[in-house]
Amino acid sequence: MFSIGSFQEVAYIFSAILFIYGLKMLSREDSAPAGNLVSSIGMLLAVIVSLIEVVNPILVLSAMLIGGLIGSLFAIRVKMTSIPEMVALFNGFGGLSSYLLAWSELQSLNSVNIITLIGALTIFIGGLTFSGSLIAFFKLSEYLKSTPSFLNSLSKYLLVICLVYLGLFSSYILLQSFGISPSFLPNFELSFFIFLVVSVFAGLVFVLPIGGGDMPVVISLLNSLSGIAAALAGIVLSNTALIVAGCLVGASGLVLTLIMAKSMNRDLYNIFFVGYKSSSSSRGEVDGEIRPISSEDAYLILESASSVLVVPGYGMAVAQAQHVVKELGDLLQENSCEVSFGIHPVAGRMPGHMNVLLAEANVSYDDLFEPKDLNPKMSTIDVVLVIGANDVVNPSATEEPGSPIYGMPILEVHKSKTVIVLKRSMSSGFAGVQNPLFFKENSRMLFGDAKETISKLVSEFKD
Amino acid sequence: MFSIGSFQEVAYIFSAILFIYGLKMLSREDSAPAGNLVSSIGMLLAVIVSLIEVVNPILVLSAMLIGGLIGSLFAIRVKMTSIPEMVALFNGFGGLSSYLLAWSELQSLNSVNIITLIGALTIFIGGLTFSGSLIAFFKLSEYLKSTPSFLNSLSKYLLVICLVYLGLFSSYILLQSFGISPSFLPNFELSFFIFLVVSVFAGLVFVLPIGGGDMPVVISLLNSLSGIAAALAGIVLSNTALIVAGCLVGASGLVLTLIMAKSMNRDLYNIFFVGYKSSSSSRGEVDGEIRPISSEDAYLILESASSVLVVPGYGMAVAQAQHVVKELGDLLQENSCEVSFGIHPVAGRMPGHMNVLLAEANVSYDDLFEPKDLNPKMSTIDVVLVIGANDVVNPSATEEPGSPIYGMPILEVHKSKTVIVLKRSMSSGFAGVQNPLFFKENSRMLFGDAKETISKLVSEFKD
Amino acid sequence: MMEIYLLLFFILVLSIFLGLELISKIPSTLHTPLMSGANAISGITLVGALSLGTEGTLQTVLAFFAVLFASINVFGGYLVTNRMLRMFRKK
Amino acid sequence: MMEIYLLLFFILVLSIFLGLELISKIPSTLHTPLMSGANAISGITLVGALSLGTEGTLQTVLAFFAVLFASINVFGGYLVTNRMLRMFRKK
Amino acid sequence: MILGAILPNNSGDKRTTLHPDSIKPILDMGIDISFESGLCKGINLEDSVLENLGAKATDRQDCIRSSDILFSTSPLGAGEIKIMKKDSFFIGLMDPFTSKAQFEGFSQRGNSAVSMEFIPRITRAQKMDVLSSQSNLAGYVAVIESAKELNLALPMMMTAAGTLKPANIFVIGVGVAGLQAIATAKRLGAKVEAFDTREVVEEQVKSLGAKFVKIDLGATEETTQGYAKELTSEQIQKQKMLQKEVCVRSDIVITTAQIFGRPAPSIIDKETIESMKPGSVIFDMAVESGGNVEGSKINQIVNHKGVKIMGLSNLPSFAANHASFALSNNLINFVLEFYNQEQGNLEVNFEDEIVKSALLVNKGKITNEVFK
Amino acid sequence: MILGAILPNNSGDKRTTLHPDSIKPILDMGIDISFESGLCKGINLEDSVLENLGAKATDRQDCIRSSDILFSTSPLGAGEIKIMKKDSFFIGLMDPFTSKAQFEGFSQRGNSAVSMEFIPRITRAQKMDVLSSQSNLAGYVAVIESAKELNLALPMMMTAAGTLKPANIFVIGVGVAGLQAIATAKRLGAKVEAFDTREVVEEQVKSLGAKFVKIDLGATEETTQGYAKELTSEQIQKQKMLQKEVCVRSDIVITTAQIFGRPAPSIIDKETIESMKPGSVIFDMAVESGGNVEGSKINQIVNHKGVKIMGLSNLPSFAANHASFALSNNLINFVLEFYNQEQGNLEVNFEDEIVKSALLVNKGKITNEVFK
Ligand SMILES: NC(=O)c1ccc[n+]([C@@H]2O[C@H](COP(=O)([O-])OP(=O)(O)OC[C@H]3O[C@@H](n4cnc5c(N)ncnc54)[C@H](OP(=O)(O)O)[C@@H]3O)[C@@H](O)[C@H]2O)c1
Ligand SMILES: NC(=O)c1ccc[n+]([C@@H]2O[C@H](COP(=O)([O-])OP(=O)(O)OC[C@H]3O[C@@H](n4cnc5c(N)ncnc54)[C@H](OP(=O)(O)O)[C@@H]3O)[C@@H](O)[C@H]2O)c1
Ligand SMILES: NC(=O)c1ccc[n+]([C@@H]2O[C@H](COP(=O)([O-])OP(=O)(O)OC[C@H]3O[C@@H](n4cnc5c(N)ncnc54)[C@H](O)[C@@H]3O)[C@@H](O)[C@H]2O)c1
Ligand SMILES: NC(=O)c1ccc[n+]([C@@H]2O[C@H](COP(=O)([O-])OP(=O)(O)OC[C@H]3O[C@@H](n4cnc5c(N)ncnc54)[C@H](O)[C@@H]3O)[C@@H](O)[C@H]2O)c1
Repeated sequence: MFSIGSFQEVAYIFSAILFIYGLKMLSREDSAPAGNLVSSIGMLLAVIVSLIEVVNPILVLSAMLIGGLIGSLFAIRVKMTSIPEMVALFNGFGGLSSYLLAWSELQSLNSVNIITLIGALTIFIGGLTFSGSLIAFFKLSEYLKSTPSFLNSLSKYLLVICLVYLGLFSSYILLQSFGISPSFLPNFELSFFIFLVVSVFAGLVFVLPIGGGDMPVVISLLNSLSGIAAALAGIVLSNTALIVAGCLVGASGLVLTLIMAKSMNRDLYNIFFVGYKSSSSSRGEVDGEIRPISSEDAYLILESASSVLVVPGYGMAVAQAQHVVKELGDLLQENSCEVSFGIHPVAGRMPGHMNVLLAEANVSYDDLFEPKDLNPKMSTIDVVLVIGANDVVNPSATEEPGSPIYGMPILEVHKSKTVIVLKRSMSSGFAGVQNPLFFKENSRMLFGDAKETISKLVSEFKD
Repeated sequence: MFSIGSFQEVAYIFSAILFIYGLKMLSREDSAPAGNLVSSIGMLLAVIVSLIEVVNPILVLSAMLIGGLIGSLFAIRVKMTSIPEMVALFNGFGGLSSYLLAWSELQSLNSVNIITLIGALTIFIGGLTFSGSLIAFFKLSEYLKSTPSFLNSLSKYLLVICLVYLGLFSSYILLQSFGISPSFLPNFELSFFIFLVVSVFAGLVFVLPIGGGDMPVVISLLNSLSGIAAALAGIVLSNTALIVAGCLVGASGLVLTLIMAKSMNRDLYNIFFVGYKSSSSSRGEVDGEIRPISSEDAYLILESASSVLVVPGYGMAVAQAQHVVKELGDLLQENSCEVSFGIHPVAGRMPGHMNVLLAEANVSYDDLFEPKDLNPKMSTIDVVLVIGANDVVNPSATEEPGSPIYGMPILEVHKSKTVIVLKRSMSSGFAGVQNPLFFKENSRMLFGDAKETISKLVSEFKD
Repeated sequence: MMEIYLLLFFILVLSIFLGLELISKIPSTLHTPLMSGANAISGITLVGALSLGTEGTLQTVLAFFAVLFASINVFGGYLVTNRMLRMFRKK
Repeated sequence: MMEIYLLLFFILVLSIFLGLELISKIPSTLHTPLMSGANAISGITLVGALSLGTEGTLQTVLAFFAVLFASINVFGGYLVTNRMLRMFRKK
Repeated sequence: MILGAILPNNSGDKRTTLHPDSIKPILDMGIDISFESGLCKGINLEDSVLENLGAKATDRQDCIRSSDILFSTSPLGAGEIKIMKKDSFFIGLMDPFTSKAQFEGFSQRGNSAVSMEFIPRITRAQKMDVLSSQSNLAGYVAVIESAKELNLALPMMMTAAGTLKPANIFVIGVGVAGLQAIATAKRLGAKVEAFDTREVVEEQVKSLGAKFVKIDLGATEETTQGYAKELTSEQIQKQKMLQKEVCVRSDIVITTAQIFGRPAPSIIDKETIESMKPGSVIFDMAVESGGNVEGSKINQIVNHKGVKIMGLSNLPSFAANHASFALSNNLINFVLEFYNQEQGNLEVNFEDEIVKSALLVNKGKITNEVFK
Repeated sequence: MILGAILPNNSGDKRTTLHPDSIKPILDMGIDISFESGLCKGINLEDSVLENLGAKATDRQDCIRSSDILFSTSPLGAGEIKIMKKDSFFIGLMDPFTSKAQFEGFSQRGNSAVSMEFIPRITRAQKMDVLSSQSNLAGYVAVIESAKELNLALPMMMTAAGTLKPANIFVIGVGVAGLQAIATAKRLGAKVEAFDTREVVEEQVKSLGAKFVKIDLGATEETTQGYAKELTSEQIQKQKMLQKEVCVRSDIVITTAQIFGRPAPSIIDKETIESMKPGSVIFDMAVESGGNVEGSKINQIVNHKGVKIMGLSNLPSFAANHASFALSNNLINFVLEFYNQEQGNLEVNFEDEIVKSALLVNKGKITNEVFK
């Protein structure tokens, strides 16, 4: 009663379940190693049942053997520091495999129909993933350093051309499937061949202009794409294992990409379309624009910081946020991040105002530092968290001789890598002057009552 | 190229997406009303495309009209206080519908095969859901008050008999599908008829013995079952809409059931198998068993409490948990729960020990109460959170004349509805005596360092 | 034939996992509305009931009542959920 | 035929939703391992590649390399992920 | 049945044994109260306050003569014991180790005497534990008084005029008083370190957020009541040496080291004092039982090379109102525990651990071995 | 260039204008320091401490005679002004409203004088703001001193001997001193309420976790410097009345109400005092400028019907070490701000807001309208 096909199908269902569990486990620190194992068992199961009705066992097995050997060697030999580029490379091979698979399948199809279209999409995404990953690999391993900037702007146009060709070819297929033979492209064989080349070329021009610092996000995106390619290939082959596993990777990979981009305080648009601009050294232009940020994004920035300076001001006192500030500090510390507190002598409204509050919250005196200790090493600090302080971090005190606060020594937080400012609005502090810090390129405004905002951050940290 | 069938299929995919979003939105306070709307649009879509190829439109439409009218009238007329029983009733009708559907389908099947088996399962679950929900409805609306206890224990056996018949009938079908006609049951028609009755009877004996207080959990479980019945019916009819929607309800309903049971501090085993025993008035038998609890479960209990008393002791001081305790208190208060602190005169290791710590954490003096104020109203308090206190809540001080602490006035927390005790182990306090409180039926032990445990609770509260 | 059932079964499994992931934490105020809303969705049997054949009397009667009761579940379920949720909003 | 494709599409949609729900918060230390682990899973194309026909030379070559590269992805991916995770465990 | 209360014969003691806020339960029991006129003047209250509650003001002699139970914070003179009512109870602070004469008086008269210093440290007796309730306030007072004498503010303040460093406070001996001193100093923002010979104390010190100084003295002991046992002279020597470096970095040193029934150990010597910063303060809380600090004098602030050695006595009396409230609650709790309302007398049950320990003289018979 | 510092002529003031921890920047600038012998004895330090850093001890006359800049915490006598070096600067606390005679002296000699009381309250000048740095410590001292005098412990303690209620403290006037008083009292666990006529203060009070008492007095004003303006007599009357009920429930009342350059308003009268609980404490921080409390006397604790009215003066001197550190930082910051190292002199730039406000006498010319 059971055919080999249904037997395979049942096995695929099981391996899908294993993949689901595997991915879920991989996203928690304690279960991650086990998660990888579970997912690999899923893979083993799927592969074994597929081997049952292989057409050309020798060919296939030898290919698997060689591939397995190469992959394993790479994986075992690679230096720990080179792992990211290795992941990129593997990912590219995955994409290439989908590309070849769809190519082969289209080759053997005898009619042009909707499946042909899906196959074409597979080829495009697979090819793009392959070449894109290769570029990422070269960039990361520093074979490819900087791209000349004229190439960068050129790439943009080339990418558009690739996409236009994708559109043309797709409509060509659609029209053919309805029996119409359009003339805007040459005969099918030639158009298809061009398409094969264009697909690979697309990945090249897509990734080339992106700065090396953004590569991890790019790889994650390409990983998600390779999942989608697998899923589409699954449709072409009517293979549920491919569909489910591919979609899982595609969707969760997308989520991961967004999370990674946020934790680097970058948005995807920036990375892919103005990438080369902002990934070059960012000079402190004041451009009159503020950048609000959500507490989730702020969490992601803090979560991946390795040194955080907390600068409390009168706003912390008003919000009575000292206890949650202390808690946040503790959590950061547990996250193996170095936390210090920068106390400006006139922060608050009375001498020692911050000291009273932080002592109440049990912040150790040893963690409190004065501006003169902190300013020299400000540029080494990953993130400064300004909690309801304003005048005491106002760079015009040192930069604008006309300012009423000119001459006051300040905490020069604008010199750190990233500043997150917690306040309720854009209104000014005690001295009543606007604060250029808020407009610096490395500043983010986290609006809201300080206590509530920090409570949110704290809860993000605790899951 | 598109058949009506594929058109329906596409529509079903959309309505499945709407159900997914709807359910997701229903589980958050701000989006819940919109979520219900989204899910109802999904339903509308599914129903409309199904109406396209109805066999007997007049019959069907009139049935829908009547059903719709009755349902709407019930829904609009019902008093707010009677909503839970209304939900139970509707749920029962859903189960009944699956029951009838599968019956009809089995009636028209011309061979006995694996689908017949699934149909039979549908009937059993549908029937059980129907009659179970009816009982729940009657219990909640107080038509049915208490069941005589002999019936209660009888029900258990009857339920087993029902399940045995289910097993018999299933194997009967399986054997028949392989062409064997077993003789342990009468001919198919008769066995099937008995099965129809048994299915309904099963729900009756399943729900009858369960106490009224546990009804919400039961309804939630029956709701999950009705989803499963729909999904199984979907397999019988090869209808993806039923499969997906049914499974979503079945699975998420199960999760909800577990959450509800935990928030009532009951476990499912207790509800369904010893339900009648513990839902009768629970007298304070000491039975020498402690009941550990996880912080997630403790969160669920606290989340649905409307008055909480916090009793800190030396353990809070050792853990330096005062700040997180204060935070937890604030969160509970935001959750519209009344929070007070019970300070025993000798809690800690020096006079006023708790006062120092709580003042440091900014707990208002007005929230602190002495045993003499609290003891008289202890029985009205939903949850007492004992944080590292031991001797000062030890009932042997009032109950056991031989005890070394006999004669000390204590905080009589064991008289409250639920006590959650936070400590690291079962070891004793300063006085070195065992504490019978920990063994009371209304006590739960939440083991671990108090600060860590409360931090976990706090983060649960913040999502 | 077999294959279709297997695909349906695959769909069933995936939906179950999705259902399990979908809900993780619910404020206690939403327990009942969520239950009721989910209950309304389980009225999807209506869609199945609509497709029932009506050959014999028994079948006709069964189909009629299957549709009737499923309709009660669907209409009543959505409306009553809506009423409940409206009430919360006012608070 | 059509119907099977629709069911496959249904499966695709459900898997996407499941994938979106599956991961919500990841410690930054796990970003790379998770990416790499997911990447290994996407080597599932291997399963597809195994079923490719090998009629002409082109097809044979394509099939051979499809299997070869997918295998690199699968074996390399799982192993490298494992190495990374082992490293964390030591800390 | 009459309960009487008299003024202490030491005029420096402002405490009273009958605080108006605590006598209601006694009157509710049907016990009459008579008190020496001016009893509450130490806490700025007129006789009328007690009288309005139903107590009666008399003169001292009358009060002693008529009371069945007599409360006092100081031992009676021999002449006064003679005029006590027959079969009556003296209940209060007897200071039994130094005022031995009174025992003779009691045994001659055949009266009974309860020494509240001997209330055992069992859970049930905590509400009568005068030593605890008074040491507690003493710990608080010690910090306030030393903060006043120190020429620094205790908390850290980072200000425009420079960073004022927090004061370092070192508490030696962490009993009830030491703990409260730690708590109070922490509250004021000082950096607090503490040391005690009993090891259990480490956790308690940390539970108040202060730092415990580890000094290994080898085996040290504790009585069943939780009191420390005396150290050997080598141990004391070692302690002094290792303690010195902590003292040197401290602005205030508070010593509370006591051994029940024995003179306090001398643990801070001239050498240590002279190594401290000028302007520092040493507060010797054990000054009344011999002193922990070389050169400390009762009720004086000795300035030794710029270091102030404070030897104030009767510290609870500095917060006289609260101290009186706690004290009278303790005494009254004792009476309520053993008062038999039907028979109208105190029930002496020698089975009871509290009675066994605190009733030093029973109807003229000295029951405690130590004072026989 | 020589910077000199002399002892205050008020022997109660223990502060010094040259704290050893703050003079390094001055010496680094190449300025010589000469000081009156015994300058630091108030903070228990010998001359040698300063001398070891490179300063020179002289006698008072020499010091005045030789200094180009002279630091002092009290105005000079007429005879002393006469012997000042020509073109030299006096920098310090001039107490200009009460010691008017000195202006004549300066104008005759043609010297310059900077009154640190007149440092304007602008952001840049905060590091020189002596009034702030000293009021801050005064606020702390006021609480410690009143806590000492009160016969209660400030924090709440729930103990076996009964619950000791927390003390209620009411702070009137929430400037720098008032804020620090609130902070210190809160730290000690008291229940704190506060009132000020300036409305902006409400948020600041709450930012310390205390309660603000709302008393509606109609329109009240504030100068650009943040000082309060005087109230009308009806307003004062209203304030007294409404304040009374808060005083009645308070154990300690601390008043800091001051109006810059004017006598302090009298805001607590006999009636209010008499309605307070016996044993309560009123601490009048404005006693030096006329007093907020009826009957308060400088440097005395007046006992008015059981209520202690404390009128201590020169409070910062009670924490003399920290006060000196802050004070000398303030003065030195002033010098550093205006010292021209190349020319070796103080640069008087009348464009500068700080100079404009604080330099009361410029080369013999009185520049401030008020003192002409
Ligand atoms: N320390 C002293 O002795 C003393 C004495 C008097 C004056 N001052 C002056 O006070 C100032 C102190 O500087 P600072 O940086 O501490 O304070 P600040 O400049 O006054 O700024 C405080 C900031 O906190 C924000 N804030 C207020 N409430 C908040 C809440 N609940 N949650 C989040 N943010 C909140 C406000 O912005 P939003 O309104 O947008 O939230 C405001 O910009 C200096 O100018 C100093 O000269 C100091
Ligand atoms: N207040 C006073 O003046 C004074 C003075 C001296 C003695 N005493 C005596 O001290 C006792 C006070 O009673 P109490 O109920 O406050 O304390 P307790 O009876 O001593 O009990 C404290 C409990 O806290 C738990 N604990 C310790 N560290 C913890 C941590 N980090 N996290 C969670 N739990 C922790 C311990 O259990 P685990 O080890 O299992 O965690 C212990 O059972 C009374 O017997 C009293 O007579 C009081
Ligand atoms: N019922 C009760 O359970 C109860 C009541 C009150 C106190 N207690 C306990 O009794 C113990 C004693 O309290 P106390 O205040 O009466 O003690 P105490 O006044 O007798 O002595 C004060 C402290 O000095 C310490 N000490 C003695 N010699 C020392 C030395 N050479 N160096 C340093 N420290 C030295 C002692 O260990 C003690 O902690 C405490 O642990 C307290 O918690 C228990
Ligand atoms: N650079 C700066 O930015 C700076 C520096 C120091 C102080 N300040 C601000 O200046 C203000 C004044 O501080 P101060 O300490 O010098 O004040 P102060 O000593 O002159 O007066 C003390 C307080 O008494 C109040 N007061 C006056 N009359 C009163 C009455 N009838 N009832 C109640 N209160 C009355 C005043 O409003 C003031 O708050 C404060 O707001 C302070 O924050 C600003």
